[in-house]
Amino acid sequence: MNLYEYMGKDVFRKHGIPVPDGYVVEQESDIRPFQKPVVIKSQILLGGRGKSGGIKFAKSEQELKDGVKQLLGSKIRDLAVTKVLVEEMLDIKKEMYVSIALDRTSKSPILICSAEGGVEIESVDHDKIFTRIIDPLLGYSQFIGRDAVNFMKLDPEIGKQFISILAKLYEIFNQEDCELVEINPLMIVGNGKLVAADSKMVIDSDSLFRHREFEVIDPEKTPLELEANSKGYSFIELDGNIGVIANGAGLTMATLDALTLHKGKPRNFLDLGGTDNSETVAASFEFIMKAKPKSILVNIFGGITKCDTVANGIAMAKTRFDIRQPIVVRLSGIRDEEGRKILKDAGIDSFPSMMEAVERVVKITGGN
Amino acid sequence: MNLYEYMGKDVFRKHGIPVPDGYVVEQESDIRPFQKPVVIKSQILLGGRGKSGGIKFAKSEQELKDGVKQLLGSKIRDLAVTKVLVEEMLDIKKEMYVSIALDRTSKSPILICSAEGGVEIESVDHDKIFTRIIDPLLGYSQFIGRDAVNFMKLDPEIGKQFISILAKLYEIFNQEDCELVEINPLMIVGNGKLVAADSKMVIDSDSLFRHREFEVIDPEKTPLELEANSKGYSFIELDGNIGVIANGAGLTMATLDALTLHKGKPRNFLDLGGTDNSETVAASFEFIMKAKPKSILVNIFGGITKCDTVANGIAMAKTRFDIRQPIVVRLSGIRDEEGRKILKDAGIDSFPSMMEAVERVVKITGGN
Amino acid sequence: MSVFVDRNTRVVVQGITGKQGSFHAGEMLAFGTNIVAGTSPTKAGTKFNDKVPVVSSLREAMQYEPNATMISVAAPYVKDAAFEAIDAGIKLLYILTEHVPFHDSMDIYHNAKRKGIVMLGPNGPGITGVASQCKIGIMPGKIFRKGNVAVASRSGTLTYEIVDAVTKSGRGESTVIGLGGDPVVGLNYIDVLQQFEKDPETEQIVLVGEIGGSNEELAAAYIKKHVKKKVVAYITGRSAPPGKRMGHAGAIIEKGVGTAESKIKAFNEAGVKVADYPINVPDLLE
Amino acid sequence: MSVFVDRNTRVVVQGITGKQGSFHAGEMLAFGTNIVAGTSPTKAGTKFNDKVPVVSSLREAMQYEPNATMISVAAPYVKDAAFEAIDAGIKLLYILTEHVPFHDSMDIYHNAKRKGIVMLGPNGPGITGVASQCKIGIMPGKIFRKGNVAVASRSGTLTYEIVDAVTKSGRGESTVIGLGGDPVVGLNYIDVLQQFEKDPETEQIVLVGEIGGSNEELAAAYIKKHVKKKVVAYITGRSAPPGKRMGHAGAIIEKGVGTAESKIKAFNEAGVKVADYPINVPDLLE
Repeated sequence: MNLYEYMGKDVFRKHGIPVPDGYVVEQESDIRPFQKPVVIKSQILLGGRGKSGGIKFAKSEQELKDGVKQLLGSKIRDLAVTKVLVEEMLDIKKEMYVSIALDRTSKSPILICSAEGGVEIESVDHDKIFTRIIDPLLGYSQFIGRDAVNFMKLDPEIGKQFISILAKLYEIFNQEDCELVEINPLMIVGNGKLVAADSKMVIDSDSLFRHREFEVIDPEKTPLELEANSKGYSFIELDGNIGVIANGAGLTMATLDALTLHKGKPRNFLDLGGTDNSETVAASFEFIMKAKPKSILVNIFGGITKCDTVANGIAMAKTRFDIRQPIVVRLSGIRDEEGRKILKDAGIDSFPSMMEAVERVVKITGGN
Repeated sequence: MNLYEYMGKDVFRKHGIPVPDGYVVEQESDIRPFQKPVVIKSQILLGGRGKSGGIKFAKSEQELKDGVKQLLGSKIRDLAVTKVLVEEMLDIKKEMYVSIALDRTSKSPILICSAEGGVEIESVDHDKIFTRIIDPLLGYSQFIGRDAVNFMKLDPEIGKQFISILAKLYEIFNQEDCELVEINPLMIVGNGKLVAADSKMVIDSDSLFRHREFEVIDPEKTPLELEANSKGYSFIELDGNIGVIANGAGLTMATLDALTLHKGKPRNFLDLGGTDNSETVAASFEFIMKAKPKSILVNIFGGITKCDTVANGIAMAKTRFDIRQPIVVRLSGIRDEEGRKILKDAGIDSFPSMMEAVERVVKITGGN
Repeated sequence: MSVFVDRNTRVVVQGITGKQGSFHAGEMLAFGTNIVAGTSPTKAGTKFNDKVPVVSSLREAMQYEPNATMISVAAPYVKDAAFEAIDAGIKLLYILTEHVPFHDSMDIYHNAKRKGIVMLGPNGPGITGVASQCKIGIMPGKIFRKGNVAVASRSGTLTYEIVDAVTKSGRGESTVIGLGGDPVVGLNYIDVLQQFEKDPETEQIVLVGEIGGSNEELAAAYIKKHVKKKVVAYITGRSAPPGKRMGHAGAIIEKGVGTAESKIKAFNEAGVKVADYPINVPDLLE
Repeated sequence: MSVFVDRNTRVVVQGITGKQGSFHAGEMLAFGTNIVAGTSPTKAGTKFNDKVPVVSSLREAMQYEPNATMISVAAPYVKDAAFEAIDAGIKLLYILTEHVPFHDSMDIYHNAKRKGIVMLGPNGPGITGVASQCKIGIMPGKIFRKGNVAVASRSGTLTYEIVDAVTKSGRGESTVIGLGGDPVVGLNYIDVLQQFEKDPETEQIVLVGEIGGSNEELAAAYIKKHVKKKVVAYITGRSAPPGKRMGHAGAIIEKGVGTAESKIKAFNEAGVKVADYPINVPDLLE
């Protein structure tokens, strides 16, 4: 889950990483008296806010008020601006880059930094990027920082600050359950101090039970996705016309792939996960129905999720939501025969083979 | 280095382990108005304070004042009481024991606990003591606490508090660089809560550079020992008449052993450590001279400490402190020949063999 | 014998009386798995299925000499249970639970590794040693038949789908391993390819991959250099939009990394044929 | 060849330009040790003794392919330097520094162990492989002669004393190891006894112990069971008063544990003769 810039900076502040003086404005009355030139930054989860008009500068009280008024409530590339961050304007001497992320292959944190920042790290020359996998049982130790500083050829005073920031960044990565914590740009300002001019933090959403403070609404999700997620379904809207329910992320993806290869167009991704509860299955149709598909494909291979449980859930849903669209079901695995019998009794077609079911639903739906 | 009870309890409080309400009194004016029955505990580093009269109880303002007056400034088994801890009297239901210490063999922390506390753990039946080596890379994890609670057959509510205290105790052991952190007794009081009624903490003195708050004067040391230690010498007073200087703890101990086996009586242990500085050697004689020995044995096997450096130091000391007592020196190892030449020039006898030097100094000193 | 598990595998189930734990422990017993004990904080002293002793802690369970564990406790308690198993000297650690914070998985993985412990999962279907009749995990037992095809997969149900197709094609399986769908899991493809390559029971290998990360690409490079046995693959997520987590926390295309195209290309370059549909996997086998 | 070190041992000195580091690096070179590089935060780019390249970090030093390190930095920085060496893949770690907090030593030890790294020290004189002319540490080089006596000790100068006596008795040494005088050190007697027992160069073993802890007692029990070679010992601290730390942080008799009497008794029961004076050790040898 992505944190907004201002939230990331709150975390930085808590752990002692220097950030610019600033405050959040949600309504005009939050604006504080103008004292020095400021930058007004839309709080949206989008790279390149500046180019899209999401950042304003103000050198007077009036410009500050105007800037906030223009941004608050506006939409930037479809994202509504509900908060802006008003921050002191920095005297930029140099922009650098630093991040710690998960390296999946080594199953370890990886430090990435460069003396060139302020742009996407992907666009920086490879030979100007320092990367180092951190052994999690050793943790961050100063020698890593020294190696980075040597590589980046920072002068000693800047190097010292940089090493101190690295230790705090690693602490944040671990204590806040980050997938990514990034400072870009990490600025050297006029007085020779390092300041985190922006923040990007991605928190492991599975860790939220120990980070209640981070529960924010993900703006990258549609209202229907948010609603389905809040009920525990892994649900993604797509732009086709065949509603899809399956169990297991891999099988659900494979179902979308198979539909696509057969020229079918999936309306959504809905993974029932490891449920074995008929009510959970039945209730999932609420989101399918709200997505208004032309047909519905349910693809189940029974493991944790047993086929008869699913069959009962589908039958319940058909009645409860008065489903008129054709439902094609594929059941295989644990208790599949029992499941197919239940569906037959409820007047719903089912197949043991995924391919048959996919072919059938594409045929019923027709080209559009 | 041992911490006083009140200091240990401050640490407990900081880490969230419940301790009795209380305050430290260094002079009568520190006494706070009497509110409820209290116990007045002498702050000395000694087991069995109670039996030696170091603990008083007070049920009135007058008893409190009298108790403090009696204890402050008194001596308990030779230890001066300069501080007392005034604490609420606890309603004792049960006394337990818990500690975490270093286990040298596994080079790991070891948890020791027992449902029977309030006495020295050595006197508790072995089959009533739970011990568990904690893998430092795994750290403390709840399963250890559950195993301890099962062993001790604590009821669930007490067990929950106990597990929570264990986690904090482990945190203290690590964060405060403890050799030992012990709660004895860990009390169950009237309302069913656990309270650390006493504290024993031994801090690694090599870690004090990161724990400035703990620098206390070790009451187990003599004034001369403290003075020598403050100058960087490892120095221990003994009750003989031969002053001893050697390099390396092992060799110094072996020198004492050899003197003792030859019926000589060492006056002290003085290890020069890894110095290679003549001034350091010379200055060490200050403490030998203050100890007024009948003779002096210097036993050096040159490694880090080079023999010529020591010889120069001894020559300097002889002049500086106008040493009249016989000095017997043994030099062997790096630059021993150079060293012996320097001593010869200064009119001091030296030997290449430790045994000869020991025999000579015992002979010179004579029986006492 | 199968890889990682065999007839000497003695399993303890941490959380045997929970809903998931009890259902799958029952299925495992039915498959032939030797479950020697289970733990439960509340039901110690009872017998599971009138047969398996239930005790209150893993330490106590060690009297039954387990060498493998299935962890089926709620996500916040997985790390503690896994550390308990590592500390007790268990040699194979399978975490059934979903939604384990990956920082916890990272801690578990590195501590397991230093003790030489094999870690499977979290959030995968486990391992089935078909010939040795040892199933640890949640794969439906009836889809298997003894044979020479080894399968490793990041997905659960998709694995069953493909195993089912392999079995129905008249072939059978040696060992089937679910690596887990999380960004941090205990085993990578390369770890299991090493085992499959030297396993006398295995003659052909199926890898089931999905979008996200670059472990399939690394596996392809490894196959090119080190694997003589026939390998075929299936990759899911071809139709997935970038930046969306497709159910598995690990299944996400980020900054162009982790696409199905990249993985399919890497496999093809390593001489590994990639099936278009799960059901076509058997067609690529010998 | 000696144990733990041999002619293929390539040493880096972390802190080669410090007072201790430079003196002992010079002595090591004179003994024949192959020092391939040194590190110094301030003098990178220079040559030590006109010969050994000095670089700013261990990572840089890895280009010279060291497999052992001597750490000679101030106590508060030892953990960082040791972690640097562990991370870089060094195989033998010797910590010369005194007064390292034992919690740091504990962290270093367990991380070294999981990587299969041998740790020596802190606060010991190091190791001298006499035949292989590889000395890592601070033992005075001229006391050694090639021979069949292996020595392991918790003390520094006392070791030299005894080695000197062994040499002067007409015998010689195979490998001499200083374990270190701290409560937590990398190697115990048992670790080195294992090596000595299988070392073809070693025929007799001297153990030098002192008060504190129970490692001598454990060594005695191990010798009884596993060591066929002749072992003799010397124990210091017989005259030490209880409760006092005799110079070494580890040398303290606490609650009756760690006395010289207990150690001497354990050795005698294991058939290990204990010398009364350091100089008598050779009399006990064959």
